[in-house]
Amino acid sequence: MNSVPWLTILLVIPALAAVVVAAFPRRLATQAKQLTLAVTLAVLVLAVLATFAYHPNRAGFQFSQHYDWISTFGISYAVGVDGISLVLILLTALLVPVVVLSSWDEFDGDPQDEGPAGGALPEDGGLPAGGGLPESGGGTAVLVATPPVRVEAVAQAVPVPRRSVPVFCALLLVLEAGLVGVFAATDVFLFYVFFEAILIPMYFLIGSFGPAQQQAQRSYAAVKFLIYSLLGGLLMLAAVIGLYVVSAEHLAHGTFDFASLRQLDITPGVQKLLFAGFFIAFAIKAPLFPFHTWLPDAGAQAPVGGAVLLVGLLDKVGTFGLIRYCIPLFPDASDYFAPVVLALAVIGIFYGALLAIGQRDMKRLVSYTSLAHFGFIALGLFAFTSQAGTGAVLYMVNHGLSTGLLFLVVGFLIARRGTADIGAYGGLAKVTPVLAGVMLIAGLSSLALPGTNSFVSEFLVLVGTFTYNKALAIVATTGIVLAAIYVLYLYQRTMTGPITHEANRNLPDLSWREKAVVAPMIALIIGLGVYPKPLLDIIRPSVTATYTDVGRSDPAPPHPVTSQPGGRS
Amino acid sequence: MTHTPVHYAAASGAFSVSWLLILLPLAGAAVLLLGGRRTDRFGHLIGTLAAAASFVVGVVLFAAMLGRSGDDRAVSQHLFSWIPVNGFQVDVGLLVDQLSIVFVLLITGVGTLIHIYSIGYMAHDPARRKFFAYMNLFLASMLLLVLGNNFLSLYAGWELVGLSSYLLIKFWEDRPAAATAANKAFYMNRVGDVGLAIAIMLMFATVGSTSYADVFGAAAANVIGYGTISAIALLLLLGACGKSGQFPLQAWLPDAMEGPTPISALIHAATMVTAGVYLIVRSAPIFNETQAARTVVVVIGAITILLGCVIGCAYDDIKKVLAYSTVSQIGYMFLAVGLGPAGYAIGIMHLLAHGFFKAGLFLGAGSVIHAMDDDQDLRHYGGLWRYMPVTWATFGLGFLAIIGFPGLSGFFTKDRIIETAFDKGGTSGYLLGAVALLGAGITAFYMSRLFLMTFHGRPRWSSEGEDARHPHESPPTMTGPMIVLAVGSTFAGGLFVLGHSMQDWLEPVAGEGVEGVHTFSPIVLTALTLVVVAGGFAAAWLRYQARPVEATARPDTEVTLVTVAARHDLFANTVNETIAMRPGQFLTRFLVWLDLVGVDGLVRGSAAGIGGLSGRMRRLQTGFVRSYALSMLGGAVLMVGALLLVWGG
Amino acid sequence: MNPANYLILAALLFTIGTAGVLVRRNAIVVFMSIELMLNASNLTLVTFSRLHGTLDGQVMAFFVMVVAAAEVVIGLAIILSIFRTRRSASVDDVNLLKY
Amino acid sequence: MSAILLAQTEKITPPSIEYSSLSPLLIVFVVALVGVLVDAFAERAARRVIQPVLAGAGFIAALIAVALLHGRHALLAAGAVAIDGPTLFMQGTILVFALLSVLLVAERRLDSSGGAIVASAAVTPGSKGSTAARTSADMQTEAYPLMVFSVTGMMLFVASNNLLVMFVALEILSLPLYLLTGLARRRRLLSQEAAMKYFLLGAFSSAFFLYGLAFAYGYAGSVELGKIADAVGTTGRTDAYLYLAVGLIAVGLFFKIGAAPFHSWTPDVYQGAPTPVTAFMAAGTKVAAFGAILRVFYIAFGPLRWDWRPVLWAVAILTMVVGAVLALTQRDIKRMLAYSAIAHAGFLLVGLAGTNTDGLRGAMFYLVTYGFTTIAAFAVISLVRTSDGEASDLSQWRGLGRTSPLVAGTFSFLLMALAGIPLTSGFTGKFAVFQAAIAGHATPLVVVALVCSAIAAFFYVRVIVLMFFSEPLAQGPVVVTRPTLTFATAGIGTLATLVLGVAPQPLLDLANTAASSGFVR
Repeated sequence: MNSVPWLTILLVIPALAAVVVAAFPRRLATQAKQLTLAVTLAVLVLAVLATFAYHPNRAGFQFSQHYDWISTFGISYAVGVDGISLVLILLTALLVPVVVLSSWDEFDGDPQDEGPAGGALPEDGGLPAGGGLPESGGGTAVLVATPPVRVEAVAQAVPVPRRSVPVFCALLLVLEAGLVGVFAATDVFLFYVFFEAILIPMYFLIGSFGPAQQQAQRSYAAVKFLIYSLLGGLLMLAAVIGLYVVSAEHLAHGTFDFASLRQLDITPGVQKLLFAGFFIAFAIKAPLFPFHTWLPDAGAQAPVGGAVLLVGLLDKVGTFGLIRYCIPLFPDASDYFAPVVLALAVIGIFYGALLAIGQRDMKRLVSYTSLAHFGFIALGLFAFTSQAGTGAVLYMVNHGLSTGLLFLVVGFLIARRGTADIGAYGGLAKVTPVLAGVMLIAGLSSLALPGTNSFVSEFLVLVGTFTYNKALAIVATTGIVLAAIYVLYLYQRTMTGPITHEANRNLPDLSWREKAVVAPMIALIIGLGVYPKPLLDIIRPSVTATYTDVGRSDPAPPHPVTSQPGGRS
Repeated sequence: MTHTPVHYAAASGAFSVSWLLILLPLAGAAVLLLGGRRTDRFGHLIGTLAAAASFVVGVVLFAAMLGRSGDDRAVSQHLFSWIPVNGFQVDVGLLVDQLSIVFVLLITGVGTLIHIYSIGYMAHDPARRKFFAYMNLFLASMLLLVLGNNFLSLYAGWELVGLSSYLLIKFWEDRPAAATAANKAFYMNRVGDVGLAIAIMLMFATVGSTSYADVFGAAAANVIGYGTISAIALLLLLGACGKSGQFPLQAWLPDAMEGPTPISALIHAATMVTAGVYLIVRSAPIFNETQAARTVVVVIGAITILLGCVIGCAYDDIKKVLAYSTVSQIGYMFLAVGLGPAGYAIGIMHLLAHGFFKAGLFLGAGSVIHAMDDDQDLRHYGGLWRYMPVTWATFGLGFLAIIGFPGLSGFFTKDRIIETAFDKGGTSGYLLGAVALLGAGITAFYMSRLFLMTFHGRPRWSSEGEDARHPHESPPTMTGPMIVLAVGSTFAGGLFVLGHSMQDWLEPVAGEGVEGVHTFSPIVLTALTLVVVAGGFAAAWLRYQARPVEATARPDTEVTLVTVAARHDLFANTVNETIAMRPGQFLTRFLVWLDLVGVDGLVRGSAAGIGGLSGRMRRLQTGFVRSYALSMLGGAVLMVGALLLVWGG
Repeated sequence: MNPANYLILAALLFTIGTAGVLVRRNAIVVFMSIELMLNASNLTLVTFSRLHGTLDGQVMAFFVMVVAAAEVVIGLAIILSIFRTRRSASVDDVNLLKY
Repeated sequence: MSAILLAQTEKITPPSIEYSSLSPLLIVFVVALVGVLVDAFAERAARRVIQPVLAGAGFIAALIAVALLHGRHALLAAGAVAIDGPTLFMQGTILVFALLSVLLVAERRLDSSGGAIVASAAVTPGSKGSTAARTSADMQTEAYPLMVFSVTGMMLFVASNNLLVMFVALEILSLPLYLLTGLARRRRLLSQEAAMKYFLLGAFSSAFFLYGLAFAYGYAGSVELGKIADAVGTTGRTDAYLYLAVGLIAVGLFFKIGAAPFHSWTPDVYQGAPTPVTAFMAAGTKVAAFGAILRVFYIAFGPLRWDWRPVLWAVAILTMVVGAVLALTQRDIKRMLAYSAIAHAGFLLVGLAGTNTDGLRGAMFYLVTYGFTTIAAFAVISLVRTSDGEASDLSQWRGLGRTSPLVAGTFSFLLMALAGIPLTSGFTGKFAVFQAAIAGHATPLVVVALVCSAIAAFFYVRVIVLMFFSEPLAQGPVVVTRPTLTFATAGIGTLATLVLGVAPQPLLDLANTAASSGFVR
């Protein structure tokens, strides 16, 4: 069954679909949406099938394909998955259709379509302060006479409705393709290409599909997101090229093939430089404290669907990169920098949580909670124990689900009231009980309540870290109190108490479409909380292998039981 | 050093379906929550049915257990592998043994009764279905807590009961007070949970497993260092304190009374709050190994007893008084189990007895509140016995039980605790005994105060006027459970002590109940206790029965400092706010500012810097050919100069 | 006499030319200064030709003259057109394009 | 004295010239001459047809000749001209770009009044005839022969193996450009000013080049690149002359590629010149100038590389920073692209800093990718117009993505290519040169380059923001839809940008063989 080129299929289908959908005229919006949904669902099915075809305990990459691409630089189109990337591809395949369905009506007949730019100068689109130009374009304007503009010019310049549904769908599909690619790539160059390529659709999602009335903030957020990520990406490019050059020195001919690159034994000094290059890129992407400030802006300005994908998937690329590239390729450097990473992680846990508590904008709040979650993930990855590592990878999936759901719920609220300001809500539990319930479930998953998916991953991370460094684990564990606070405080302010705004008194509860969106998420959140074994069995071997390859093994307990390991009795 | 795990019998016969215990209420909850409004009409019936069914299963299992020989009564059942990651193998499994079955019966039994009671109590609440769903959810979680065969399953149950407690405290969500109380409860519980979680990690790090069998095996084999095992014990204790509202984490429990009264009876009196006691007894093999931890337990117990009693005397809110009495009663249990093997069984006994009478008391209180149009102020009651006789009778029995009236359950269980405390011997023994004794006296005082102010004396309410009250007896659905519980609280204690039945039953779990040398002969001590209790009652009688009670409490300025302090929960909340909340809020605000101005400021600043640089550099492009030429010449000179330098040097 | 002196002379001429470009405003004069620089180069070439005892340098000088002549044509054309527009040959008057 | 002369006159023998190998050059040169004659004799209407066809045909023919010559590796015309891999590669590139530029110049349907080239350059702006000159349908057809001459110069520039030939070529390619710059149909004043600035500064810089040449001659007794290298290599004798030569010649060459601090002409000229000419300059001149630089620094001054490397580093860094930073605050789009051109020159210099074959390959590849992208970009710019010509002011581009998504989308794609986003040729090119640089142990330089490209990305992105995320202006510019030639050019350029980003291997192979065959000497 492995003869089937699963990954290429998963990669090509959305890409082609994107081209097709993009060609749809605006009036065929509905058809575009339907097609997109169908395609993404098909991708989901295929991804699940692929998962069944996958052999968890077989070493190395599976579904591998390898074609030369740019032989001059030893670059090839090489894809393949191990447990780690497979689950993330699954997550991608799941979240995209969910997003499509959740933003189904978002851009139909948007009232703000014809709205003015809100007096926002283009320079607000991120032009650095101080870049103002008193004398534009030199004295040209003075000397060259400017007769009145011709009439047809005016006629043609009338603004058309600003949000095209087909384009939105196309962007989602491109994003999906890019994400599959980034997780499936086994050629460092290919990975880098996708790593950068996925920025563009997300950039447009934020920039042109964010909150309609906040044009200036949207552009600012989009540009900030792009440039920030780009900066990281370019530093990584230096490291990528450096890696190539190093490989060229070690091997006969330079290569980007991951498998052969991890065979190199690079001198520690060089490792540190290359690690730094990769790490900064991933730390910005993830994001880890203190490279996070783009996230709240982007999270708040992206359309809800975009925010789900941004926080649920794009940011995973960073943490994925840490375990896929940083640790296996630069083991010595990973050791050397581990304290720094762990410190940043723990800081992030508390920093993110406290800032989340302090937010008044729901989308920003959720973004900050993610910062805390990424702290946990990074902590797990750099504790170098199979438990923590497995937990961290599982955490990536779970965070996608729980935070994804949280963003969706917030989106539903915004769709009803048109604002993300927490102060505008309150007492909704009576008006929209289902919505409230869903938000609570999402929140509970976010605070890692046992029985929800996140608990498994968070506890694995903590227990794994504990065997590696007790102090760190203990400090991190206290973070769960803060998690409880930011979740329940949000719920209290929005859902409980008396209804403070008349506008809230008769908001509609979840529609069937919205229920259909959240149902699978909730099912997974609880299902994976009760029975995470299937995923764990996929993830564990790959993570264990990763750490064994860099010579890390779990510390054995001082007083093991003679009976077989584990709680069976 | 390695060691062999404790052996449990494999599940067979009735035990192979013990998971029904949890599944039934869980299914109930699922049906009610997913069913939505459709199930509104009969939701409460489904919920009650689920609870009752679970209780039946419990009884069956109990019978089956009786049928087994002593040493394979502890049955462990592996259900499925939960979190398997290499060395870390956690299963979902059940351990039905003498200890857990007792709890199962208590939980499902009292639970069922309170379900029935709620049918009447919540009759007029539009969200009754949800209420029953949550109660079922609670039963399931609580049963998971007591039935789990490893610490992680216990932890799961532990947090899930926290969740259901949260849900039920804020059941009337539109009351801000309720929502706040619920959050407070969850936060403080989470603090305790941190301790429990870390304890589990430490176990895994030490033994490589979290199952009772392995951990207790290791503990019994005495291979774990004293420091480590004490740490584990203390961390467990932190968890226990959080859940059981023990000092210093007691502040949430009184606030939790914002929830509907049946909840106060079920969760915040009979079952959940006693989970801490269960945890300690369950972890007896660990606590046996560390005197240090046990000392801390008794100290906490002792402190909490007094704290609870003292505050209990000051409140006029009937439920708050009962809440603080719960706090102090659980203090007794902690004191008992803190005494080690001598006290485990006694602690459990008191726990069960308390389960009955406190539940009974709360239900009675509920019925009173119901009758008085949701007025909870003792000072607005009085002389109610005439109007609600059943309530008066059942409540009275519960009251007698708690103050330890001879023959009723409290009399047996509490006296045994006092006795054991003295028997501990040494100064500490006397100290603890004295505290327990004093506690008994004060308990007698405030409970009598409560009882008298509620049912006796002249009514402080009027049957006409704008806030007219028409107290009436509650419907049978409510009185029925009250009667059952009254009966329970009357005889339970007796049954337990009769021929050490309870002690022997729990012996495999709690260990040999060593009969220490008596400091005082039991007779003397009993007499002494009775005198103290009588004193307490007399004081209350003189103060609240002989003299009329003011309809409004005196302002703080006219009462003693002790009373003021007691009225303010001994400033527990003030402390919490000053050491945790305020700094937290400040820190949060500061960080928000820092993130905006500092971290992000750096980012924006650098962007602005480059922009500014660009703005200034543009000026160099003056548009004058000659200045361009000059820059070229300059460049040329520099380049040639540099090269010549290279050549020269 | 020492041919090195010719080099120095050439260097001086080149410098003068450069200075002229920088200080003079009239486009024509600026252009003449550039021509002066070219001729300084020519002188250098010829001198080196003498030093090396080969003709190449002198031949090159011819090439340069031809090129310079072509340059003059183009240059004058441009300057003239500007002059006709602005009635001024000052290079400082033409700075619409800047920043 | 006279004796010597006599002695030598006897020795002089006419050098043998392999005309076949020079055919590309000769074809283009002849076409140029014919073009002049056509202009002299054919009448107005006819010229506008004949000239572009002639020029185009000539370029294609030359291109074929180049193709036929591939693999040749020889010094011709007594060592004056070198035909080798790099030469042919770059001659081919220049011809392709020239072809595309001719299409742009020949465009007549940009707006009501003809193409981008003025009807008669002689008419004074503001005078009576000026409006007529602006609106009249015809153009100064001399533009075509001038372009062809310039192409001749470029092709000779990259082929010249002799500093003197190089100087002559430099002038042949520059002088026509000076004139072309002044031929803009609209904004005559700016056009003339640009021409004058370009001319004066160009002449100024070539004077430096010439003086350097003189010193090179003084040092080596010859201006043949190979001989100079030998002089350094064999004798090992180094004196001030040599270093003066390196410095002064570098000035001349750096001026042509617009490297800081010799860049000041670039923005003004790019802005003032007619857009097709700007495109031609940006693409063609860069190739030619870099061809020359590569040749001079790899052959003549190759042995000295450890001495001039530091200077090259300094210039590269300065160039990148100036280009990237200054572009941030530009308002005129052509001016912005000019600064971006400066930044790209810096990136190319980074490739050179590797001073290895990889660098040569990388640079050549980069030149191709950059040329295509930039020509396409200028083509698109010439499409977006207001009533007084191109909408050059950035603020006029607001909301273009809403009014005409196709053009805006294409332009965004080109900008991303210039920014170096993967899957565009810009990224592959950057990768090629940076790889060479790191392999050549110039890693710090690469890091600077990458930071600069991050800064640069900012202003490309800003344009995208403008076009897509802001509301259109009430009286925004119009995208003229008629000009087929311009569309064709833009299309070809964009297509090349895409293809070279996705499947660069063939071109890389070409560049590789060309580079690895190395310079003939």
